[in-house]
Amino acid sequence: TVPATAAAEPTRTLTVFAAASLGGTFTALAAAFEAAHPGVRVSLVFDGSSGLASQIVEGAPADVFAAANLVTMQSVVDAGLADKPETFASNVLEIATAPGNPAGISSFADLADPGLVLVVCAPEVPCGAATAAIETATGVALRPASEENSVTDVLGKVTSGEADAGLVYASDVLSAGDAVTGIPFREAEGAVGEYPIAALREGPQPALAAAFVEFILGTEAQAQLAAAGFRPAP
Amino acid sequence: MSRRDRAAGLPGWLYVPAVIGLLLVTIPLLALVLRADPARLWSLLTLPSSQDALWLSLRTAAASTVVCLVLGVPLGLVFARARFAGRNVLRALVLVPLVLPPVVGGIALLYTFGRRGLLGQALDVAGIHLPFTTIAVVMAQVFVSLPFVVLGIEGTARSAGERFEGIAATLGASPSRVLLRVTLPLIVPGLVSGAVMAFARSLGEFGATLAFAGSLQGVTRTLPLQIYLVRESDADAAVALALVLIVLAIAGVALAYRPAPPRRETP
Amino acid sequence: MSRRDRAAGLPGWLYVPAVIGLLLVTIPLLALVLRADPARLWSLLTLPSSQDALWLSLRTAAASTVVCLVLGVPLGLVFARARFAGRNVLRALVLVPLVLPPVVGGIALLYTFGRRGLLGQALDVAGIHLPFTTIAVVMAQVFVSLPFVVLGIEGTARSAGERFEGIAATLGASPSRVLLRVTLPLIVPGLVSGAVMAFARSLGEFGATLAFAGSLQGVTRTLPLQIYLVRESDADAAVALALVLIVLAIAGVALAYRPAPPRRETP
Amino acid sequence: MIRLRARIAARDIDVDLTLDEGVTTAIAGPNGSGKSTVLAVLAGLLVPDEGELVIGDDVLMDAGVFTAPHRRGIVLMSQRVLLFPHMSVRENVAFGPRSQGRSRADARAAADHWLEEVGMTAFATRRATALSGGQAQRVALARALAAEPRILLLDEPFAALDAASVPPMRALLARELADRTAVIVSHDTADLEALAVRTVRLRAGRVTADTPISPPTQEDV
Amino acid sequence: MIRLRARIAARDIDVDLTLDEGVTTAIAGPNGSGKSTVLAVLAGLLVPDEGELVIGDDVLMDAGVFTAPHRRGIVLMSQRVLLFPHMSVRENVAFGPRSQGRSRADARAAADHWLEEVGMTAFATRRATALSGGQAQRVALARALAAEPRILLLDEPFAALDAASVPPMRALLARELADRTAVIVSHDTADLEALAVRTVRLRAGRVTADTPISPPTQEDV
Ligand SMILES: Nc1ncnc2c1ncn2[C@@H]1O[C@H](COP(=O)(O)OP(=O)(O)OP(=O)(O)O)[C@@H](O)[C@H]1O
Ligand SMILES: Nc1ncnc2c1ncn2[C@@H]1O[C@H](COP(=O)(O)OP(=O)(O)OP(=O)(O)O)[C@@H](O)[C@H]1O
Ligand SMILES: [Mg+2]
Ligand SMILES: [Mg+2]
Repeated sequence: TVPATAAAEPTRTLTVFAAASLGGTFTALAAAFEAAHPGVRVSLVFDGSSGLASQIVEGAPADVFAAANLVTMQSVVDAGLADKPETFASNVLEIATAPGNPAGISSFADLADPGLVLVVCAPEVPCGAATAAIETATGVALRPASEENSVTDVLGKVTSGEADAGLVYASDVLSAGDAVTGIPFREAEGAVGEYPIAALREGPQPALAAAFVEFILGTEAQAQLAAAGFRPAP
Repeated sequence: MSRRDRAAGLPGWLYVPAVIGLLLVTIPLLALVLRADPARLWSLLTLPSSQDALWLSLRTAAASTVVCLVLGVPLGLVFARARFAGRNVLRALVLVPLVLPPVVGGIALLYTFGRRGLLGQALDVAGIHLPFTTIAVVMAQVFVSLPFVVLGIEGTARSAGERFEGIAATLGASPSRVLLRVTLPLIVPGLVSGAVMAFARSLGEFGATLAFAGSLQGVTRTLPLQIYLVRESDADAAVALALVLIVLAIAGVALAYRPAPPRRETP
Repeated sequence: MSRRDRAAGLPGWLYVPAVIGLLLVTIPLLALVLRADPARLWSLLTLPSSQDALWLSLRTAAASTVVCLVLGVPLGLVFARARFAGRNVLRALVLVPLVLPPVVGGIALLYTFGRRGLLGQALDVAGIHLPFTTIAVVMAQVFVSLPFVVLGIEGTARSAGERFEGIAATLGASPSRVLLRVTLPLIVPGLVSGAVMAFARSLGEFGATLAFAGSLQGVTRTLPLQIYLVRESDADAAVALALVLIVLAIAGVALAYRPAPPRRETP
Repeated sequence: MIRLRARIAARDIDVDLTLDEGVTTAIAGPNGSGKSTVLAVLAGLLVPDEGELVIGDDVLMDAGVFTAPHRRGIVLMSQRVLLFPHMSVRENVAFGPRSQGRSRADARAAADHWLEEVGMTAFATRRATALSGGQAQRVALARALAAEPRILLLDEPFAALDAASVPPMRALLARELADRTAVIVSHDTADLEALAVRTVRLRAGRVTADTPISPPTQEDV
Repeated sequence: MIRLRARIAARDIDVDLTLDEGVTTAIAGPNGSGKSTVLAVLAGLLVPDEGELVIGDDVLMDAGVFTAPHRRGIVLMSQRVLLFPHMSVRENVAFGPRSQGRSRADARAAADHWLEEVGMTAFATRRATALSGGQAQRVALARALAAEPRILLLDEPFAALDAASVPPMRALLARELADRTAVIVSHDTADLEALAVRTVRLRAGRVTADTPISPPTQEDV
């Protein structure tokens, strides 16, 4: 049964491509956006930033792209499909351990303990690039058991008890809930990750896309991002 | 009848590797089941997103199984029967999707049917946009599943041999009739196992779908994509959803795949 | 000899779906090749990370093919020959890895052999740690590839029949001898195609490896994992690396998989 | 007149023979002399390295021509019985008529007629794999006759029959082969005398003799 | 003495017969009377619904006992020739001796001996699938004899042989079957007279007669 209002105001669908690590937060934000815009349905697609970028370049019908790093966003800009991306959030690394931190880790240097099973992100992905930057800055050489392709894979190893510690973003620690304990560390400030967002040129709903970008940059969304462990744009 | 079994005569030691193989597959499944929370399973199943994904998965996997049979059976038969130069290379090409990481397969499809793709540009002009549609899901599944059908059919057709086909031809049967009434019935075991493999592989397909079809609820987000998505935020929920897939697969395969009992001929 | 081909007698219309099937697989491969930059390919190949990944992939895929044959051939024969209750359900269980999204398969392995897993706790006490080792890579590959071997062997063994085995037994051959000298030689086509499928699937395995074994250069990062990783920063490089995998697979399959010509018997 | 010339190096066979139309010719010779090979070439199931086959004015095979088996109107009852294992006995026999476009009911009636002729009516619904050696051979004979071929090739059609069954089957064939072009291979000279007007003798893949036999009469049987 | 009792409902077979040790017994009867079935039960390739098989004091089969075929010392030369298609002719014949633990050289010598006896020496290295019907049957006979069984079962061993070859093969068998326990099925009464001392007659799966034949002499052949 179709509500009477639907006839007057046909449903419009806004398609948002967002980095996988934004999953939980953007799902909540999309609901808020839908509430503020009757007749709009936000369809979310989450994947690694680079996968989404290549789909956009190959013609995916996306309206908005929110990436987990600036380089990937630049590839979409270079393809002429977006201009003026805006950074809407940033993120710093934290150490994730089993609940209660049984290994008693308190600093970045502790991660170099050879008896510790450590997993990190590979340098090719944003969290791994940050890890590598901190290693260089501090001179601490980590010996990880695995360099994972994504934050999810790092968290998977920690929550299953396979690894004693992992390096992920603060927002990831928060979204993992009770499954891990997060340990912030001072050196993380040296490698802040930035999240850009842009409305896409060839998207089917340009006006709505612009509205969504504006919404994400607005105070309500920023508050929710902060609650999810993200920091404001630097 | 146990006496007959002893007459069938597999050596006893053969059961040692057989049971190890069985355990290697079944114990991890057991471990999954033990970790899953039945209460969550139910609440997950009642979510519209799960139901959309499940329904989409069943529809697309069924469609791609049909397409795989329609295209793969002829191709397997051609490889088995026709003699032509370059056959080994062509066969190797057909097997490539097996070896390709599925996401690369998806990229290849995007490079072919995407807006800037090899055929996509022409299709675009004709107003046909395949990527990010349900059809793209089926295409991705067919791409990764077709080799199983081709290989299975070729093998069965070879071992069935051509003797009966020759006799049928002398009785006046045209090639089409020989195919439909003799060849296909004789390779039914290969058809069934090919269909089962294609259906199972399609049901589990993830990487190529994500890359080529994207992940839109109700349109292209099949159950494996849903599992992947859920896993980002909640690994336990992902496992519970995967169990749905497993139960589905076991039920389907146990029902569909009942090979005929062996013919008992007097020697 | 073209005359003989006409005698082999496939109906002409059969080539239509066969060619469509062939194109569906080969055009995307062509699209990949066209996008790749040969110069980059060479420079990528000379990177130590690529070479490590390539070499690790070849070693682990070869090892898992052997394991798949050692475990899968007996299991397939048991399914084909032995009659016991619950066979259909067991067979369906063995097929589950086909349908499982590989990453869930990896999680299942972690739940089994991980430090806190079903068997892993006992293994841990014995000082055996499987995750993050090359052995874990092989286990993940075996888990996803075994079903192909089992299904292929069962099908071929069924269609080969038991007549020759009975005759061999009356000549005094023990079950082991019948197996080695009669059954196995008669199912060579199934063995070869099972091995090819297992090798190809192992070479392309990604999700289960990542979830169970992790990703460390030279130890657990196989070529597909390397491709994924490279893709995060450079999609073109990933395609170029995938081409290496394709060339490897085509070469391997074209060389290994040369089915025997059909026997030409006078009817 | 039918002229066959065929050379197959792999089998050391090089034959050149003629068959008369409208009568039955016997092919005789020791084991391995090439009898089954000649029949397979006639039926189009084996392509010689080089050769020709001409029936009347009709060139079925030569350097550039090859008529497919199903267009020849030549039916082979082969030495190995080869009933279709996935069909019932009746479906096996009805296969020829069905293939020639006859209706389902028609083909079934034909099958039942020929099963009756060979005494296998009681087995019509049996799976073709669940027969004794002699029963299977009768069904194969019925299947070949039901196809009503222009030329009928019979390779040892009685080899598996019990002694008491041979005379009635021979009588059946004598009746059916009258006025038909046929070739029969048999090791039993009684068969040849009862059924054929001429014998072509093979040895080691070569024709060694071509001798007339007195025409069969009903009394011989 | 050998006692066989077997009931197979699906084939409407219910036989109860005895065979003497050290001599050859013939089993005769029309097509479909159960001859091949009886041999398959003796060899252990077919398990009856109910029955027993006792050789001397040795119970090979009854309600709770089943001796596997390879432990019976009973070799079946079946009606369908069934040479191992993946082996050469020589390997086929050597298979029995090798299975009984004889050395490779020994088995090869035995194979060559028996191939010589059946006149197939020239074909030793040929693939077993590339033989004519009669050639294949000779090889099957050689394979059965080379296994030197305690009991030899022969199902229509001469069905595919040319007329000239039957007498020498019959003579070979007469020599080899002397003092051996054997069962022969044949539609040719000349075979039975030459080789067997007794005939068990079957009809519709039941034993109808059990009659002695005058013992074979060399002159008969
Ligand atoms: N597939 C094959 N490859 C090579 N040679 C073969 C093949 N089949 C048969 N031959 C040989 O060709 C010759 C002719 O065989 P064919 O079957 O025509 O003999 P035949 O006259 O029918 O004998 P039989 O009376 O034993 O049936 C034989 O010497 C045989 O060994
Ligand atoms: N697989 C089967 N299933 C059911 N019945 C069968 C099967 N095989 C044979 N029979 C039947 O069992 C009976 C005995 O067959 P068997 O092969 O023993 O006969 P036979 O005496 O050897 O005949 P022949 O002289 O024709 O070889 C026949 O009536 C036959 O139809
Ligand atoms: Mg012949
Ligand atoms: Mg018989």
